[in-house]
Amino acid sequence: MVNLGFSIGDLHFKNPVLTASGTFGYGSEFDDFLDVSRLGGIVVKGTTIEPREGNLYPRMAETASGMLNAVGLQNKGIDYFEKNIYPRISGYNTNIIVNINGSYIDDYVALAERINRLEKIPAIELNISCPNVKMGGMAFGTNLDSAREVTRAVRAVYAKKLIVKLSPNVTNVVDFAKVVEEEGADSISLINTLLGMLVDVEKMRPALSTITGGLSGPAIKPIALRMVWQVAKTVRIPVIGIGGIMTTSDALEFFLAGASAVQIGTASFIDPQAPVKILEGIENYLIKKGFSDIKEIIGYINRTT
Amino acid sequence: MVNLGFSIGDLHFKNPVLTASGTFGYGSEFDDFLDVSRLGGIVVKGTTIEPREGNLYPRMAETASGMLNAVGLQNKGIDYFEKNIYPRISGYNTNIIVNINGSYIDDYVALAERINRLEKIPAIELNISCPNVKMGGMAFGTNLDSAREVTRAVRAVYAKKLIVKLSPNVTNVVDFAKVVEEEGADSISLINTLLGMLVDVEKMRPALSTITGGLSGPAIKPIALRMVWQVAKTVRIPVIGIGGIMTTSDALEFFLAGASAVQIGTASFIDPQAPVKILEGIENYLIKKGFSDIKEIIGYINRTT
Amino acid sequence: MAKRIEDLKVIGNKRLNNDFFVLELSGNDKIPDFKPGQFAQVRVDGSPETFLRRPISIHDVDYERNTFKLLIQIAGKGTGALSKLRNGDFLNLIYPLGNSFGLPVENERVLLVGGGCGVAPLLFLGKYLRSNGYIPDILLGFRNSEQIIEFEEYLKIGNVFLTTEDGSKGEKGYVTNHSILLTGRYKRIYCCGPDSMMRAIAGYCKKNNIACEVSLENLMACGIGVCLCCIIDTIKGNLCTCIDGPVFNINELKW
Amino acid sequence: MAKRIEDLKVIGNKRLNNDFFVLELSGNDKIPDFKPGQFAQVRVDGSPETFLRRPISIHDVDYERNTFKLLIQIAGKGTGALSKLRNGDFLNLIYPLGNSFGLPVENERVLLVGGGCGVAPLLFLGKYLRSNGYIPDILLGFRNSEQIIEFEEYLKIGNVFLTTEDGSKGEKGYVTNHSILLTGRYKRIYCCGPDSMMRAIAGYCKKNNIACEVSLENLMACGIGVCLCCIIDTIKGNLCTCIDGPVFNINELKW
Ligand SMILES: Cc1cc2nc3c(=O)[nH]c(=O)nc-3n(C[C@H](O)[C@H](O)[C@H](O)COP(=O)(O)OP(=O)(O)OC[C@H]3O[C@@H](n4cnc5c(N)ncnc54)[C@H](O)[C@@H]3O)c2cc1C
Ligand SMILES: Cc1cc2nc3c(=O)[nH]c(=O)nc-3n(C[C@H](O)[C@H](O)[C@H](O)COP(=O)(O)OP(=O)(O)OC[C@H]3O[C@@H](n4cnc5c(N)ncnc54)[C@H](O)[C@@H]3O)c2cc1C
Ligand SMILES: Cc1cc2nc3c(=O)[nH]c(=O)nc-3n(C[C@H](O)[C@H](O)[C@H](O)COP(=O)(O)O)c2cc1C
Ligand SMILES: Cc1cc2nc3c(=O)[nH]c(=O)nc-3n(C[C@H](O)[C@H](O)[C@H](O)COP(=O)(O)O)c2cc1C
Ligand code: FES
Ligand code: FES
Repeated sequence: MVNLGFSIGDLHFKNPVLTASGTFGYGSEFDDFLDVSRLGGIVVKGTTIEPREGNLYPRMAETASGMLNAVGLQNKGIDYFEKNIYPRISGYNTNIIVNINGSYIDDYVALAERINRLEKIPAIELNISCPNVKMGGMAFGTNLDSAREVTRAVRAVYAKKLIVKLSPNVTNVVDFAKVVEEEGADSISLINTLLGMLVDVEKMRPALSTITGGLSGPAIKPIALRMVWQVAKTVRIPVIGIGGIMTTSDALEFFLAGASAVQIGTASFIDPQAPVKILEGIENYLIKKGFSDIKEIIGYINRTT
Repeated sequence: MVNLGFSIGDLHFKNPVLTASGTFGYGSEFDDFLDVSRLGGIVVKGTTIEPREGNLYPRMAETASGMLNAVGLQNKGIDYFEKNIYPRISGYNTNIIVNINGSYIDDYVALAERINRLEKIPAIELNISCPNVKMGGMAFGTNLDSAREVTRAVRAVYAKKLIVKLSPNVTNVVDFAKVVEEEGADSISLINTLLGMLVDVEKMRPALSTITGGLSGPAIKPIALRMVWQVAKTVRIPVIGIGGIMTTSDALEFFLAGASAVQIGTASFIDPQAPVKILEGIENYLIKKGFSDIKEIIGYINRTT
Repeated sequence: MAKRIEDLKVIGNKRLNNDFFVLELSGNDKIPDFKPGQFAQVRVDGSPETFLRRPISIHDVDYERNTFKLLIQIAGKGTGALSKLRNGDFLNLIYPLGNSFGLPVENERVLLVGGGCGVAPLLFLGKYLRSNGYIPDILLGFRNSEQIIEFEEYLKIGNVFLTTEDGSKGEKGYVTNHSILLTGRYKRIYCCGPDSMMRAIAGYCKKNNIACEVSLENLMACGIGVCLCCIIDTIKGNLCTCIDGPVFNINELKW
Repeated sequence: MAKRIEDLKVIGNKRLNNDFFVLELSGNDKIPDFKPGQFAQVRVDGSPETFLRRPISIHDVDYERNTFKLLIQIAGKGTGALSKLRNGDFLNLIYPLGNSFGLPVENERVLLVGGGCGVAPLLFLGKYLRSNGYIPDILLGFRNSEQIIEFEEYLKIGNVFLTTEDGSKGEKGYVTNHSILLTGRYKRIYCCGPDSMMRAIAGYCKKNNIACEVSLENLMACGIGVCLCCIIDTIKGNLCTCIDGPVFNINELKW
């Protein structure tokens, strides 16, 4: 048997395959396709204090090996989550992580305080990298001072595991990783989507109502992998790799580059069973290569180069 | 007849389809496939003062809808260019632009001075965005002060048209555009490649000898388009759009977003006739849509949104 | 009904005209009990530019032979690639997805209105209504007589009325101008087609107090209610066309 | 010779075994005068993961029928997709590319050595040598007897010697261990195969003062000398395998 587990501090994950926020709903949408409890964890939809309707339609466009989205954090707010969703999903035998968002630092703090009280939520993912909202979001994740401030403020009120999700739309992602580590983040996840756009040439107008949106899917994998490698070399806390992971091989690239875990995003739209298939594939790879613990391959490429 | 011409100051281009540096050699490599003189311009291979061997093999890896390269500015140096290549290519009836590179500002200045003397070279493209060299390159293009300094220094010695090629690996590309415009650039071209990487999962090592390389091709088009749109809205000098242009439709997206011209890069590897096909396609589109001058569609989406 | 992901075998690919073709699919397992209006998310393999699945309605179902059909209009890269499938090829589907058309109230006279690739769900809906004791009338709009498809199939369900834009068959003009709408005999209309057509029909129905359901064709990424890309602004706020739809009562919409 | 970009028609796709197949192609125009060692850059359509062209050697040429063949090993996504081509499909090629093997000096006794998909250019090279008055010997290495392909074709050219790794046919071991190399009779060796094999043969040739050319299979993007991705470190500095090669005299290489 191969050991696939990993930990953020004293929080144990039975395996390193999680699902990415905004791409896996609250998990239950996938009940027909896979056993959610087999996953290492699920990061639920981006949540805000107040309910949000998000951006206008059209919010989506297909690109070469990827897609743009401009959902803009549509969600029913933390009250609804706590009352209606939390009871439904807390039965899953996996780590449920809430992705939190706000326009102001106070929003993040208030949300973190609320979620701190939810027994079955062992961690939050602080989203300072959403490119699709006018206020907050990526603005926090592309300015070092703001990133520091919001992490510090949330850390002060949140006792469980704090994962900070970084934006790729920066000159030097390592600087941001260092700052959030310094401020007490327990883990770093990256990348969120890259800011992109598409024009409808026939209609002569932008494909998205918001003009720009977030690029995800295999197209961004090389960039995600590079950033994960850079960050994992630098920080001591576990790094969760995200970006364009469609196959076992994609996921393995991230582990070999230094990620302790991965999140599967857009892939779930194309194959709702992707997270489980990738999980099985990782196990088979380790067996074939003669490893008994996934930790043996984490950051492996740094040893040989 | 449709007018396809565009100008950088008093330098006229007969049409807005150029080829991107490092992807079209010196033009003559394509003589079997198309009439180079039909193009609006060709930007020749990245050139340095001294001859360079570039990085070790392997320098290339395929990615989803894209490729990584880590060529590292292999070229025979300016002496060789002047003696052996310049005489051969200066017969083309198109604007020949030299892409210049250096490790230090003095290198750029020396190169610009040399090329200023070459009668048939009406413009240079200042490459401050090469991600594949240890010194210089992208370092200039990801730091505002350096970008300013090198542009200023080159401007001081170079009398003809100065195009500055920006890096996409920055938080805010508009800041860089403004700085180089302030320092007297006549035009801005973007984007150069995005820093990415790939791991060979079977061999458990990076696919490139340099670990990271530059990502090009359709995968990056949404990012390139977004940056071109942002920059074109801000500066008054003409913007040349580059990144993942494979088809007529791709090129048109850039014009509609505000580019005055485009450069075709990686596409020429897949279809060496791509630049000419795109040129013809643009003309057909304008006729079909009832425009008589390409200028009518430049930045069109800003009018309707 | 449980959603599934499955490789189905292509056992027929019939070209109807330049634009339309019908794929017939059969699976190893028993096909599900489809409801009219449901759709499948179709994976387009072998087309470098189709990253996302394509939503396609269930067009016709044959429970005895354990097969069903998709009627597809070649709109671009994905549908173009699907048109080239050959017998024996496999197609990966996530299905059945979405809600469905509601049954009429007893004795209501019913009209199905369709145009373009919007006719796709109407055949199955028509058969479904018939098997539930309703004999709907059907009004179809096409560009010209050459575009008319599967006319005989609809004749098996009820009276069929036609419009063509050039008047080459049936009444000239758009479905919304057809004279049967002036009779005022219909108490319920099911409509599927281009946005402009559905909006026109919805306007007509609202003015005349006719119950009306439309099937929307919003852009979709996931098809299962997680990406929130396919939303439509309704009186209940943003709803997902993939799970709260694709069928909506026009009174819900802000049209 | 002018390079061209052309859609060629697939007129044959013969599966040789699990790993290898031969595509036969014909064009509308007269095929060019190929030189042995040249290759084509093949566009793989319909595979979402093959962005770049795939370099494939010219395997056999029939000027009378105006056709030529590619021998391809299924190595991954691109070659896998090519293996599914059917007669009548079209394949887009940029060709002919690269330099070629040099002719031997008069009366030199010549050996062709190949392994894996490296055998591809050797058949055309062998025929070319024959038509120029040379009768080369041929040494081929395979994993086991089931992997042996086109044996009869090579017999038409000259004496054929075999090694298999499991000894199931010919001598057991690698080509470099074959006893004919001990005879010392060859003055010139042409070699194509896995890197390790070519390096071993090159070492043997250097030690024994045998003229030797190898055909390299570096990763390529453009195939026409502009991307500088396919370089090999030589005594003249970095050269491009696509235009300065793929054939190199081992004395040029820094092996
Ligand atoms: C619930 C639902 C059911 C549908 N049922 C059918 C059906 O039964 N038969 C049928 O032929 N079509 C149906 N469609 C439309 C079909 O999904 C699109 O035509 C198809 O996705 C286009 O893909 P493509 O790759 O061929 O075109 P692309 O190359 O992606 O685009 C070509 C054109 O089609 C438009 N388009 C792309 N996606 C959609 C979409 N989801 N809806 C509408 N237009 C789109 C694009 O904007 C573009 O103008 C349905 C759509 C939905 C949402
Ligand atoms: C000049 C030249 C001539 C060639 N002639 C032939 C031939 O006649 N018949 C034949 O079967 N093959 C030939 N090859 C090798 C062939 O190009 C590769 O096997 C092919 O590109 C793999 O593509 P793929 O999509 O199937 O594999 P991928 O999925 O891209 O990769 C699968 C494996 O193949 C390796 N690979 C990818 N590209 C190349 C490459 N250019 N060279 C070697 N290995 C590669 C990858 O590293 C990987 O390990 C030649 C290569 C060159 C450079
Ligand atoms: C439709 C959609 C919605 C998303 N919503 C969120 C979100 O609410 N919060 C967040 O942190 N990331 C969100 N993301 C980003 C993903 O979690 C992930 O970081 C990104 O898509 C890159 O991974 P991928 O390429 O595997 O999809 C969203 C992505 C998509 C495609
Ligand atoms: C193999 C290769 C070599 C390149 N060399 C250079 C170079 O020397 N100078 C430069 O400014 N850009 C260079 N580029 C970047 C391209 O000019 C272009 O900016 C980039 O590839 C994005 O465009 P594309 O997606 O159309 O290829 C190179 C790109 C590739 C793929
Ligand atoms: S398509 Fe994803 S929510 Fe409807
Ligand atoms: S493959 Fe591009 S230079 Fe050889």
